[in-house]
Amino acid sequence: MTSLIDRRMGIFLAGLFILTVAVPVGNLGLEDRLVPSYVVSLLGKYLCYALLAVALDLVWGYCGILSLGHGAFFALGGYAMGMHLMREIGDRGVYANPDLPDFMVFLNYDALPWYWLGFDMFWFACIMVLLAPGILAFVFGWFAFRSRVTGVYLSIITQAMTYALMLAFFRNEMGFGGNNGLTDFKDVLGFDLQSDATRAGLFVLSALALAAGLLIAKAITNSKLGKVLIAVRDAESRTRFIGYRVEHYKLFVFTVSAMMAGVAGALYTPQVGIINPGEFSPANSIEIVIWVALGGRGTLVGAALGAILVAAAQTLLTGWFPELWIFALGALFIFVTIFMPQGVLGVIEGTFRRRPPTRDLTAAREARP
Amino acid sequence: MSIQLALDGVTRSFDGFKAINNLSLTVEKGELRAVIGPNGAGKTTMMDIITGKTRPDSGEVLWNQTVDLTRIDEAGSARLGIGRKFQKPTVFETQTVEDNIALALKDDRSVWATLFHRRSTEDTARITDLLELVKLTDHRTDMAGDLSHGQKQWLEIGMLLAQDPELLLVDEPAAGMTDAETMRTAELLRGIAGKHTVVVVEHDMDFVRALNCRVTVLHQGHVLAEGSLDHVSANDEVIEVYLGR
Amino acid sequence: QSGDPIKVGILHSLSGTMAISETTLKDAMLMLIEEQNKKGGLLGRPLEAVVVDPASDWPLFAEKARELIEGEGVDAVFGCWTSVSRKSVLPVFEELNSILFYPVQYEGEESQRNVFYTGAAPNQQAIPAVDYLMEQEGVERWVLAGTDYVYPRTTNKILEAYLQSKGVAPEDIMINYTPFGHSDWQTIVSDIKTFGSAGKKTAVVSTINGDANVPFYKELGNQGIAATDIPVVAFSVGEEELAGLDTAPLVGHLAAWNYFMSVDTPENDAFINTWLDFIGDDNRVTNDPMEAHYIGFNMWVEAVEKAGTTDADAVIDSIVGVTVPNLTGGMSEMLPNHHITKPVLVGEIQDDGQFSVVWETEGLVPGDAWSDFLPESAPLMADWTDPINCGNYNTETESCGGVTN
Amino acid sequence: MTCLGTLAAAQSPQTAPATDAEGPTAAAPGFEGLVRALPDGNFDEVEALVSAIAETGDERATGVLEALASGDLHRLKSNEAVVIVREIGGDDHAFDALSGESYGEIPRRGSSAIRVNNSLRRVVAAAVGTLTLRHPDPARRLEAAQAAFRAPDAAQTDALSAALDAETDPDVRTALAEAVAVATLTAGTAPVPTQLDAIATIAARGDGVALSVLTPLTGSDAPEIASAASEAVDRIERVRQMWSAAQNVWFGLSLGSVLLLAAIGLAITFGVMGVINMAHGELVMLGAYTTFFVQEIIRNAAPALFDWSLLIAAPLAFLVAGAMGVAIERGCVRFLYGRPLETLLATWGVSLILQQTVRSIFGPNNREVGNPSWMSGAFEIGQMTITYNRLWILVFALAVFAILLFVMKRTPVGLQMRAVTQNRAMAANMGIRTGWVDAMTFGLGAGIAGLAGVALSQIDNVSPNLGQSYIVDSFMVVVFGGAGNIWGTLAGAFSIGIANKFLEPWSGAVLAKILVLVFIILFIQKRPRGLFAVRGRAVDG
Amino acid sequence: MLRVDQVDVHYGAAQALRGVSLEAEIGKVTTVLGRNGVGKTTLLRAIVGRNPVSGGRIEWEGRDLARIRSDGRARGGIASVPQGREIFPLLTVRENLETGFAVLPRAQRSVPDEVFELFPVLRDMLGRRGGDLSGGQQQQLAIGRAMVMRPRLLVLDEPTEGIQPSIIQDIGRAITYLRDKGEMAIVLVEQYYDFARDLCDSFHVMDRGQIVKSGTRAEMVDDEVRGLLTV
Ligand SMILES: Nc1ncnc2c1ncn2[C@@H]1O[C@H](COP(=O)(O)OP(=O)(O)OP(=O)(O)O)[C@@H](O)[C@H]1O
Ligand SMILES: Nc1ncnc2c1ncn2[C@@H]1O[C@H](COP(=O)(O)OP(=O)(O)OP(=O)(O)O)[C@@H](O)[C@H]1O
Ligand SMILES: NC(N)=O
Ligand SMILES: [Mg+2]
Ligand SMILES: [Mg+2]
Repeated sequence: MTSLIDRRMGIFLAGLFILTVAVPVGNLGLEDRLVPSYVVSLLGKYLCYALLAVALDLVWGYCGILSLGHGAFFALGGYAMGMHLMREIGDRGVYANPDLPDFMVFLNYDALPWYWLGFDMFWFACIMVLLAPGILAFVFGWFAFRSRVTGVYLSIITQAMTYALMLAFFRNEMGFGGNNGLTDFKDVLGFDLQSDATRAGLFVLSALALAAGLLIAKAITNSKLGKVLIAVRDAESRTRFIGYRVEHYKLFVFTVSAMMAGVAGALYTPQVGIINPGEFSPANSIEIVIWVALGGRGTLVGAALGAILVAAAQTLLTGWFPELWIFALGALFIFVTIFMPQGVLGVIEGTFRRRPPTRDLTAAREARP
Repeated sequence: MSIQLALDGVTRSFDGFKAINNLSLTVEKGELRAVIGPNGAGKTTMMDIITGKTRPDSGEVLWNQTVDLTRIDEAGSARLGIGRKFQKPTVFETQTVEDNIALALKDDRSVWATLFHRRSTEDTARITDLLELVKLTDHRTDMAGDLSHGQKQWLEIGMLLAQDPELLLVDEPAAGMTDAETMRTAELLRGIAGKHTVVVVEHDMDFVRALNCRVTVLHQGHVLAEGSLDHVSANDEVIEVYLGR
Repeated sequence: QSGDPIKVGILHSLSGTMAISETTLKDAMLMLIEEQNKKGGLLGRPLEAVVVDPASDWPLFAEKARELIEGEGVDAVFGCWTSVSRKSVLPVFEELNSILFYPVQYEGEESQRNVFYTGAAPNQQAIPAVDYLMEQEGVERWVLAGTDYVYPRTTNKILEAYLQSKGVAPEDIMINYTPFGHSDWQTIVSDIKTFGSAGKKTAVVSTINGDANVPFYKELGNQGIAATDIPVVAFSVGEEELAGLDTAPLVGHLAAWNYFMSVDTPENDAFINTWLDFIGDDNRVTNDPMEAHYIGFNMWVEAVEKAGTTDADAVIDSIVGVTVPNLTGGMSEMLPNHHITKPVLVGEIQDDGQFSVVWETEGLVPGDAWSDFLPESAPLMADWTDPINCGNYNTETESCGGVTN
Repeated sequence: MTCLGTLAAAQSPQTAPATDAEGPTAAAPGFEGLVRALPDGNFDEVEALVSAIAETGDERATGVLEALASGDLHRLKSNEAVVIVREIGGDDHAFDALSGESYGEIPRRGSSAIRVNNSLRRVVAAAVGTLTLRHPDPARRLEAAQAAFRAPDAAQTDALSAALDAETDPDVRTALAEAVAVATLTAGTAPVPTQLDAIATIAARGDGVALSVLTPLTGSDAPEIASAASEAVDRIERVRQMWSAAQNVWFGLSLGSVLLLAAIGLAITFGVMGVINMAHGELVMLGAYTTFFVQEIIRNAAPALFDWSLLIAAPLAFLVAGAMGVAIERGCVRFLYGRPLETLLATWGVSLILQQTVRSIFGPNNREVGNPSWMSGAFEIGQMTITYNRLWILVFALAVFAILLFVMKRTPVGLQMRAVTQNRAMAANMGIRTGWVDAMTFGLGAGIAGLAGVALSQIDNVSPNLGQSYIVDSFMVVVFGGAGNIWGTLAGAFSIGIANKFLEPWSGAVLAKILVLVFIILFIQKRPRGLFAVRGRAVDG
Repeated sequence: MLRVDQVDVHYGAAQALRGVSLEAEIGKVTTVLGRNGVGKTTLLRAIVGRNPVSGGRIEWEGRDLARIRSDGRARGGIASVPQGREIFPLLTVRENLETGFAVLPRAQRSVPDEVFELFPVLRDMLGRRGGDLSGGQQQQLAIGRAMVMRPRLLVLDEPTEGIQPSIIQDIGRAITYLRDKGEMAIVLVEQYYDFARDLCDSFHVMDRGQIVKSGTRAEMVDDEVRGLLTV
């Protein structure tokens, strides 16, 4: 059994650690800020994306479940946190209603809907951050895996799931603020969300969450269960014949992964200041897949790297070449797939060691509709 | 001796074609049984039915005279103690030969158990023994996908043995093996019979002869003849549809 | 002109679903800035546009806003289209104390110190249009059709309250929402037809959003709903949207805006000519949000000149009361509630893709941040001048909304 | 509103009008005076003028009024003449409304149109109607009768009755009879039996218009009339219910045909080849832009060919999108066989680039693609409205489907396509040129996407976002139907379409969409490989 | 005539063939024998163009095959029955057979009668999907499919695997028949020693990627060869 922190993981975590120390220090510690405040939140956002990518890589890279709906879990986590932040606004909203968020006052709600109850308590929101995506994943997975929905069929129904949720959350009747979502947050646990210290704090928390996510994912994939997952990925039916209840294994990782995505969403919301149904859009979920593919599927660290790379490229290019950046991004995707079949990480490591080509055979098998 | 497996009046058709037709068959505990029959006679389908991969249209399949196997899925049958080697070798291609065996080792198959599983020294020893037995020691750390066809056959046999099942369903184990290896396989199976129940499908008559056991001939989804190899080979119909002149 | 350039941020989506509407506004801003530089810049310094692409991604709007203000150091930002993008950037402008000019008609119920709303509030578009239909067309039965998001919902809520206050029975109001980008309108158009065949003059008030309009009007045309039978008045359909349509079957359907390209004034002629020159394509059109940017930009310029600095606080103080010509022949004023005065025009679609104005308000209508037709917001008002200095001042409790502690 | 007069004054401040500014009632001018007064009146005044013009019975009246209604009646800025503007060869030419004399080409903004609004248009239509009730052309008479029906005017009852007596054409007779009936009922002064007859006449129409006439009568003071009317209303409502179910089926089929078109190319690239082609939507978009391009050329070069534009565009769109498909396949997809999931990444990149390229070339806005005349308008079967564009799209979708099915199942190329995608290496060993076949397969799927674009341009936006709005639905249809089965795509598209259209009236469009998605998710539990699943050993190995 | 000359094949870093040479003549059956994993399949795959060779030369009818891809080789008259059958699972039996038409001129596009004579079961199952057939039926289909191509070089990788005894005899007769027609060269990889011995004109025994013994049928000494096949 390989150790939890192999070379690749070690280097990445070390880099993450340096960043975690350097960024807040650069932002807060020095008189003339080396790191502008907005960069702190920006980096924090990247780390949330990275955690989300790790979550997807766990199910896709190791278990062959190509979820095109992981954005939904992320968004649910984000909404759970957003609901708490809305409740924390209290009577500081525009209509000064102590209980109801502004959009509810405006839509003539008399009282909070039952599903908003409890979100005034931080601990409750934290539990919901895990439970909301977790339960959705569990129920969805329970049915889908038991019915042996696999391959593209599974991918497309996960897409249908997030798409349906998007449409539902767009509806004002749902009680989640419709298209505008939840926004205008003031503070969390009494810390002003617009203060630099809170930002730095959230950034550090995101880094810790990413590190924890990576280690948990690594622990899972390193265990015998990880091998079973790979077996499921490569030859699901064969795995059944030696007595593994494939659906239980899938359900386990799918749920764990969804919860991880939920945590990513929960950290994302206060850092970007808004959560809205756009996060449920199928295109968002596809983008997550793209981060993972670009970084290197089935490598965890690569997935995190891919997310950070794409997000950073988007930030930089939209500013540098607002009219051309899409071309650059598109070209990047094409280039990486054709010339870096193992993803960015594969190229970085390829300089040191070669990997067997059989990986491709299995990808072929599992994607055949 | 008690009955390990009993098929009674099993029928299964595909688009109107009866692949298994009112098939009845019993296998005793510890017995070694060879099943032969023409291509398309339904041998593999029969195994599919026993292992829960295919549901019969009608008929009953009883395990130890109590459990109805038609209601149990693949994993369930494996957990009852039914192990299977496939006609077309299927192994976990992106995992090492060693891990393939390790995955098959008899153990608690629950999610939590595998998550917190640590490989014991006995496990390692058993893997080593099995690899030795199937002559894949040299390939221990190779990816299973890189093995040759015959090596995959052996690996599957290794995985089957690792499961330590009560009943072994072995579909064409000798295909693609040299004559010497074929004989060795026969010996191996004979060795484990008794403690385990073994059902073997083969077309190689030398192999079947070497098994020296009761033979069932399937034809068009039902039993055409049953008895010793000499007995069934003397059957005209068996010669006609299967052995050739 | 000399000295460091004054940077102006342009925050409009150039890719993604909103590019269809927002790209033009980016170009309009570039044109306005270029024109201003030709006139010698501002405070003797040149203006420099900083364009970014928030890519129709709402959180990205906030991120880009931050980047513009903190990273690029712009002095004012012109941008956003959808309400959610505006909501997304609001906290950023508040925190970093910068200035945003928002050029699109919206649902109201908001007034923020750092934001200037140069598009129409509901009282500057929806209500006058309904008045027109009631009085000129004798409409008694109403279909309120919209895309399912906050602007249509709010507008329809206000209209529903307003219509009922005018004695329209609830069963004479049909409300219908569709998803973004809805493209199969067969059922709804046929429902409208049925609803309209009850013997009372019926009209459709459409708050259907951008992309969904083309298939909607195509279906209207093909199912033969003529404007003379059931007129449709739209609040989000302008020249730009019509450019994608064969308007012949749609002649007579209406839109309410504060500006139409067809308005015959010297200012508008000059604006159109400059625009066509700038963009180098004689077939391009102008539209209402462009005019809003025109007004907003000129107000900002004047306020900066008045204040003698681009400093946000100074400009926020000096801009209230600034009056600049709009393109329809009047003078628009920035009000203390950060909305502006605008004329309301009702236009009928022509077969050349333009609107012909059939009605307009007598004077300019001041934008109302808080609707008088919604019970919760009726007592609220916004006034960013002393002594009130509040975006949601409750005239009953005489306190400033959120800040009770 | 009180501001109308002010507005009119404000809008025409240029010069004093040629005739009396106080309006037409001040003097009693003849036809010419009335026409000259048109530009200066406010809407109410112009309505009065229109009626007066009609009453003169002048033979030029119809032409002038029709020009007024269509917005072609202008006043020249140069000499203030009232003119009719006609477009000749792309330029505006003015002709005097009274003399017919030509003023030649006029510059942009050289004239101002006399403004009309909807209520004025209705008045004009009614006025023109009375003028044309005796027109020699039965089609014009029919129009006139229908116009009279739509704008019932008790004062016209006699004129209509007279026209009815003289009428010989049966269709026009029916229309006239209905017009008389509705005028009678509007007046409400006729004896009860006459009114009951009128109710019967209207009820015989049995449609929504009849309802709209009869419903108000159910509250009539006269009990016989009220009961006759409500009886008729009930009867009509019952019949309408059946028709509305039929209408829903039609809407469903029509939505299904759009889904089918959008998805069917994907049934090849994704269903058969297993390439997750995220650029599929953009290929559809290319087809739509090809249509736009063709129409643009036709508009400028040969407007007479406009009705042929789609027939010209279809093969071109197939070629353009197909060529792009071949380029995508040769340029990137072919390096990715064996790892098809990564095609998602590459084709996503392609889709971004295509979208932005189109945005750069054609601009981000919607482009106008017109319906040819044979695709405009609607006809009625009973009480179902069937629009021509939807009908042709359905026919087109089925035709494309049939051709595709034939190619895939009945031609050697189709066989090779399937063989290659099932086992590329073995296919090569069988002597099949896999590279060529791959390119052709992908090109075929792409070309069909282009054809879909031609059809979609008729009902939807032609903008760079066009493709994005169909991609999710397309994948859904292919998978729901059962990937790899072209029949499945057909069945999937139509069942989703019909389900959607039956839910929509009941739940609203948003909820209907959500319910359909939930239904798909649940359905897949029941049939994990879609509606037309390929089953058996062949798939689960 | 096929000439394999000093061919090396690598899988990544591992070498699977080392300087393998053999010849196969028209009208002759050349067999290759060897234990599991010695490189037999690798050799055949190199001949049909599935594995790139890293050294040496393969020549068919005087032409170097190095630059010719699989489909070109097939059109040059090379047909193969691969190990593992490689039936197109979703094509029907008929369609599987018809994939062989790709190399034929239009006039010759028919399934030769001998295919159905040899494997009557295929005629009964023309409409069934290839993937649904039993293992042995698939093997028969794979051989039939190669025969449709009317090849001049037929490469068979363990063609008797999974086939019932009576049909093995038929296959043997068929191979003899095809050889005796004198139109094709046949390369046969077999583990079934008696079968190989009865058919072959010449034999090669492989071990660890090399040919360790070759000769004509007459030179084939049972015990010696069998010895090489056991460990
Ligand atoms: N899913 C299916 N659809 C159609 N026919 C099937 C299916 N599965 C099996 N068959 C048919 O059922 C028959 C029995 O197949 P089976 O694989 O059980 O034969 P077998 O006895 O194992 O033959 P072999 O010795 O060749 O392996 C065959 O004729 C096969 O074509
Ligand atoms: N794709 C591959 N990648 C790496 N090594 C491979 C690959 N395929 C085969 N090998 C190795 O090459 C060697 C030769 O394999 P090959 O398949 O040619 O054997 P074979 O003689 O045909 O055996 P069998 O009788 O079992 O079919 C084996 O040791 C095998 O492990
Ligand atoms: N504010 C709008 N139109 O979204
Ligand atoms: Mg079998
Ligand atoms: Mg081999």
